Amino acid sequence: MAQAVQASPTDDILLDVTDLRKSFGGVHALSGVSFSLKAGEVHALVGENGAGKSTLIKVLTGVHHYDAGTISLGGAAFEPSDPHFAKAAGIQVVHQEFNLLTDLSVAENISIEAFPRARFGLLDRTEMKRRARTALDAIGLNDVDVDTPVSRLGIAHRQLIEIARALQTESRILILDEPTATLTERETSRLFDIVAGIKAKGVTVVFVSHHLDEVFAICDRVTIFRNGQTIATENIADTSPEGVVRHMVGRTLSEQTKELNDAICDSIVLSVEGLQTAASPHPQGVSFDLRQGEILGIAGLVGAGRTEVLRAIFGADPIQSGQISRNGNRISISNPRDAIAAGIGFVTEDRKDEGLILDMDIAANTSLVSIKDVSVKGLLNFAKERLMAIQGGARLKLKYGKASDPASSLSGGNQQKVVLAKWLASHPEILLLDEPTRGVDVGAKAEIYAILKDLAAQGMSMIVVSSELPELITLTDRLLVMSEHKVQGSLMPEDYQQEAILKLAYGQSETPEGQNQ
Amino acid sequence: EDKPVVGLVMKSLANEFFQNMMVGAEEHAKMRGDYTLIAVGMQNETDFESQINAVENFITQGVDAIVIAPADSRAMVRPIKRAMEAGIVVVNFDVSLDAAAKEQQGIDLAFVGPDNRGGAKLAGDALGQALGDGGKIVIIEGNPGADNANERRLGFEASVEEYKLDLLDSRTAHWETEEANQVFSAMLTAHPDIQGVMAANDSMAVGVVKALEAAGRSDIIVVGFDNIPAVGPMIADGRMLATVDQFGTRMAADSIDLALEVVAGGPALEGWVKTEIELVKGQ
Amino acid sequence: MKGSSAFSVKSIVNNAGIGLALLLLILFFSVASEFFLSPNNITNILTQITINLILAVGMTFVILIGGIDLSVGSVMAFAAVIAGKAITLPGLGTTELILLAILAGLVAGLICGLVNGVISAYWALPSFIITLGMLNIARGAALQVSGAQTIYSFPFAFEEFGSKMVFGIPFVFLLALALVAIAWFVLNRTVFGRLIYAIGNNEEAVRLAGHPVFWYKVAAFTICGATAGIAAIVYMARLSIASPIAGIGFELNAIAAVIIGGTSLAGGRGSVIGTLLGAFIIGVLANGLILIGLSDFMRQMITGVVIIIAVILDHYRAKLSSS
Amino acid sequence: MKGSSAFSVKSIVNNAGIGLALLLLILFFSVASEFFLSPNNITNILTQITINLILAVGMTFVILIGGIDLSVGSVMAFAAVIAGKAITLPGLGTTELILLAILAGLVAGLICGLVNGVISAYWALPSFIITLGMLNIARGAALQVSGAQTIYSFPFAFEEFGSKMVFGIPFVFLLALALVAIAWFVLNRTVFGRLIYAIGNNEEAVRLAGHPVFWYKVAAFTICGATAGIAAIVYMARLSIASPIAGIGFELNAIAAVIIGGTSLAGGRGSVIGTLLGAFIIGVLANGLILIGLSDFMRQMITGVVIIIAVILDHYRAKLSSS
Ligand SMILES: Nc1ncnc2c1ncn2[C@@H]1O[C@H](COP(=O)(O)OP(=O)(O)OP(=O)(O)O)[C@@H](O)[C@H]1O
Ligand SMILES: Nc1ncnc2c1ncn2[C@@H]1O[C@H](COP(=O)(O)OP(=O)(O)OP(=O)(O)O)[C@@H](O)[C@H]1O
Ligand SMILES: [Mg+2]
Ligand SMILES: [Mg+2]
Repeated sequence: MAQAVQASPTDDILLDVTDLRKSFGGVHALSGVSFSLKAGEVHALVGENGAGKSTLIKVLTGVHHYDAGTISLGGAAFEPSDPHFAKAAGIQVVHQEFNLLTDLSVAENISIEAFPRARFGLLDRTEMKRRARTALDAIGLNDVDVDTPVSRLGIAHRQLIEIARALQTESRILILDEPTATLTERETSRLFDIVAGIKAKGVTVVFVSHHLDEVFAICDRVTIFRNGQTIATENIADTSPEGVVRHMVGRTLSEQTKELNDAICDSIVLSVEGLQTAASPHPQGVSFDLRQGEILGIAGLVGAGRTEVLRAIFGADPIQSGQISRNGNRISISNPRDAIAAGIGFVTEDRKDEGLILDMDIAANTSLVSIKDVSVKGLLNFAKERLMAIQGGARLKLKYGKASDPASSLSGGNQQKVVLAKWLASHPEILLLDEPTRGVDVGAKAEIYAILKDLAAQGMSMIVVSSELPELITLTDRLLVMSEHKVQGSLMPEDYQQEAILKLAYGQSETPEGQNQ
Repeated sequence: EDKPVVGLVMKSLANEFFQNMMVGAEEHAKMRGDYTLIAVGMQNETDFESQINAVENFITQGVDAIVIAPADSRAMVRPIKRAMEAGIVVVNFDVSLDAAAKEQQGIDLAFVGPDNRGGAKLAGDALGQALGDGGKIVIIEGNPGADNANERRLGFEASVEEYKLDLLDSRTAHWETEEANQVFSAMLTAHPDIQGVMAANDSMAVGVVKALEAAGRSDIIVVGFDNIPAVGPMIADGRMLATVDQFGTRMAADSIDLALEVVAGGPALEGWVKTEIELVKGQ
Repeated sequence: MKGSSAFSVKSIVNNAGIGLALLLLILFFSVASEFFLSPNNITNILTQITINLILAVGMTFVILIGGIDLSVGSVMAFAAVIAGKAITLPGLGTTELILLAILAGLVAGLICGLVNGVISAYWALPSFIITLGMLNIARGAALQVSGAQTIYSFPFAFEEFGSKMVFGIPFVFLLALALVAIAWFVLNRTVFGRLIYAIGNNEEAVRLAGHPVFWYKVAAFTICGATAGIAAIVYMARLSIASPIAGIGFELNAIAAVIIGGTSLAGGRGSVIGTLLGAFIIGVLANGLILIGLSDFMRQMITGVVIIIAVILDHYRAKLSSS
Repeated sequence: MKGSSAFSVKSIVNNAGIGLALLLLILFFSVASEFFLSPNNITNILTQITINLILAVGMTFVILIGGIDLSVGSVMAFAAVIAGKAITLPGLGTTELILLAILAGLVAGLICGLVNGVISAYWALPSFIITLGMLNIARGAALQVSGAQTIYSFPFAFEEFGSKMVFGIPFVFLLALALVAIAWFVLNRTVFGRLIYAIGNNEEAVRLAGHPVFWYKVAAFTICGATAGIAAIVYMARLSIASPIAGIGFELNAIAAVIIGGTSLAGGRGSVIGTLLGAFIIGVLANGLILIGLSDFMRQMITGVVIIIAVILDHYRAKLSSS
């Protein structure tokens, strides 16, 4: 983690927001938000899922129009009417949900806001690629070719490209909405170095995160949201993580403790041997066993191939070679249907493209996998479906209006909870989770951990891929560390130390090859 | 093989009138046995390009004669000129090339075919006689812009003039049964006092007859054009008064005969070689 | 938001946004022509929209999954020719003939739809091209089978069902309405319908939820083919002929009804109630413009203008109702 | 992967995936007919695909932004009628007349495209419906302006340009090829072109990046209208007439060329090189099937089958080349 940045903000107020209000139909997303940005500071926005952080950002950047309140920028009234207006005023943003052009190349995505033009409106491609290369190198993506179409990249790479794009343009204010949700330590610390760099140049940064350690590492001040209102703004130096959480949720959270799971049976429910996919370069493939009631974690750096393994097991992508056994019997999984029939569920990392049907309502999303449970002879039972959604929502502390609201109206973290609810409702025996708490707030995260542990205690087995080491450390009973598409090592809870995990993740072998099980 | 090759350029063979004509030509070719027939149709009524393409393809293949029913009396003049310049005998049948266009391109070409306008007038006259002075009628036109649609409309209008009929409305139904049915239903609503209908082809006449049946009107007289088999029963039982037969089955075959005579060294055709038309009426 | 889940009455009204434009049209024509609201003319309109409505119901399924079917007009002609051949077979009783013809037409349409669906879903090919291919195949086949001849002379009982009236409403229109009702029920109340919407919205998410996307897509195209078969039967009964060149351009009308009705060409959003209203807009417009005595060419231009204005109006209504 | 960024020769080859199907077609016809590869016939094919190719180039822009333009056939007829009226004006010199006609046709097409673009982009309405409206408006206007009469008798110099040959290649085809080259350049080398792709990919993202999406969409439709104007001029020069009923159904052929060429109807993916090959497939097929002497109905059926097989083949080629 990057060291705290020296506080050097001035006391000039750059942006001032007072009593801002915004509602969507009956939902009051912002009901009285006031905060101010001092020129040159790094300012954190924190709050539970659905508290209104992203909505504020969308208002400031001209995506949404606000209902009431005042905004002033540099002392003058500021009414951002569209994204272009806000950009022209020097506000750059990385939104929480991706806005990439997946069929275009990385270089084009990075330059989209201001393509380098030669004469006559021609695109200066050499310059475009050069800029993209520089931008990628700056953010540590040395291994990504600028000509690659974005559709070939995993979710973390996409996030980094969004950030690289925002950094392309000189700006007065840079807003980052949960930029670290999918990043591993390596990328996060690189991002923090960059933030420190631009701060030194006098740029003001707004930073949204559910990771308070990050907030305390790089921010000067923090504004806390609750239910569409700003509760307090505090100097980081004068507060503590506990204090911030208390403001956020209105109470203190109990410390997460690591308890050993004694419900793990010896029976192996899933065994993977020599699993190879189109992308994996190693002939020996990936092998491991999963026992009943066990929560197996997979750690690794971005692009290490973790998602690949889960997708292959679930039949989402074709397997090149290798065997999968369920309860000791070899099974063949050629599509997700087979996997679900074998009692396997899969929470995907990309909720927008793979997880949710954004236009459909929350209830329909929740019941998508277990639609048989809410229907009789092909006829839907809406009451039952609603109940499923409400129960699933309550369990995961979902913040929503009605079960019949479309999933697109939910905040990012709440959308993630709907994806979880969908798979929990299907009662799988084995659940594969890829970045399960991406964008979920501290409080809800704790609830989710508790639920998952409880399910494990009841005999459900899980494989958790996560970029957050603390998550893997609290949640898992065993940890595989992957690097370069192969399993680099396997750790038991007693050996969980950041250093050891990172060492493996960087490809420095600790356990000899072939002893990964 | 040194049999002469005849390229036959038809209009849309999806139209049963031309389909029957083509079958007639094919049987004719089999019967005579002394020439090779290559026949090409087009995709639809307004697909002028494919006729031009066909003529161009025939020039490429070096056929001895091209026998063509032009989709457009003006568009086909230039390709036909090119064919003639390539030494191919060309016979124009069914629809006459536009005289002014021919003059402009400096070609002289005879026409073998029926008189569409005269035929329509036969049908129109039959209706005029049945209704008498001041009879209220409507016209269902063919595709606007198509030559034979134009000719038939003019023929109908001549009858209207001659018999002092009262033309209430005149609309296109693009040669189609379903559209004629819809268009005529609405016309009938707007003009409940219609006494007679002139349809530019029988497919549309069928649509009109069905509309009359649906409206429970048996007092309105319908005439058509083409004499397709489907109107046979309608004429027999009086649901239609008359239609016009152009003896299309023979038209292409006769034109081929004429072309082969020229290929064999006979004199070039001249003027308008009129083919037979006949009014078909019930008893 | 044009919600995909048209459950409540309110959401039906919302889905059916184009209703306002339809109302204005009807109002205008009632004032402009004394005949427009006459029982006879209403019967005409209902009869005339029947075939387009039937085709549009099937088309709604295909468009909801994000596909398109350009072949319905040709398939209708092919089904009509097949049914026409069946109904004019010698040596069978009238009832048998009629049943046989209905079955033959339905099966012919259904098979064409099945082929469309299997090819476009199996290879994940653009249905625009596949059904354009089928448009040519079915039309060629219709012409080949019939020798380009119009088939006619059907049993009287069969023709009668085309002009039968029930409580002053054409029976064939009631049939079409029944199809709308069934489609509405299937799309809104069944698992099948739910997944049709879901696939149009996010196919990958549905696949990852373990549903056999392939079969749902095939089913949508097959339903569309089957409605083309039904349309063929109605066409035959109504006009007493089976013409191999029937239905040219019908696909555009059917698609227009669906889209004017608010269903998104991208899939996933829309409703069959909207389709019903869309078909009415097209039918009322065609009928009314003749009644007020516009010339053919003006009529064509005004049809274009009104269609555009209708969707613009719908846009504003949707905006109002969402705020 | 049909990459949108057609920079390298390799990626052009990849984009042009349908090339394999085209090659097989050409091979087959060369063997099946001695005339197929004759210089004369090649000239014929080139002339014959010219108009469809010109329309398809404009259509590529519209489809790339995720739209569709059903009006190109009608707009072409309308532009032809306007240009025809202009070129037959009395009292002007030949050169003036020709220039005036070209200008008039181009502007007429361009304005129709502009209207399509402004309406569909401003109100965010489905371009399918807006251009269907324009299809009717332009056709009605063409018939009205011309009084349903074919306009003819153009200056000789004008007609000559329709049949002029340059190095044995029809001049009009070279013109179309030049349009393809320009379109390729614009789409791949200019900022404008990349934003066209970007909008088709993710309109919202482009909007969030601060670009005036509205104007880019309007531009795409306007380009499409302008190519319909150019097609009208070529049509007139080739056929020596301006017919108000020309171009019926041309929109489907143009769209087919674009989609067979691998451009996605959903927008954002594809290339104008693919469009060129798509137009060739359609043209070669039409020409070759006549040469081998198939009956009309068989020809229509086989056309459908070959179109389907071509896209299936392309699917496998794309798969092979991506692995
Ligand atoms: N387009 C929309 N339509 C309807 N409701 C919306 C819309 N966008 C946001 N909301 C609602 O506004 C509230 C605030 O959402 P917002 O996205 O600002 O939360 P957030 O603080 O960013 O949460 P998270 O941490 O989960 O990202 C939520 O209740 C959400 O459901
Ligand atoms: N160096 C690379 N260059 C290009 N593509 C890569 C690279 N590494 C991985 N990929 C691809 O990018 C995707 C990301 O890999 P994957 O998602 O399996 O890794 P991950 O460990 O889950 O990382 P992430 O956190 O990005 O999801 C995969 O499709 C993989 O094939
Ligand atoms: Mg948020
Ligand atoms: Mg991953």
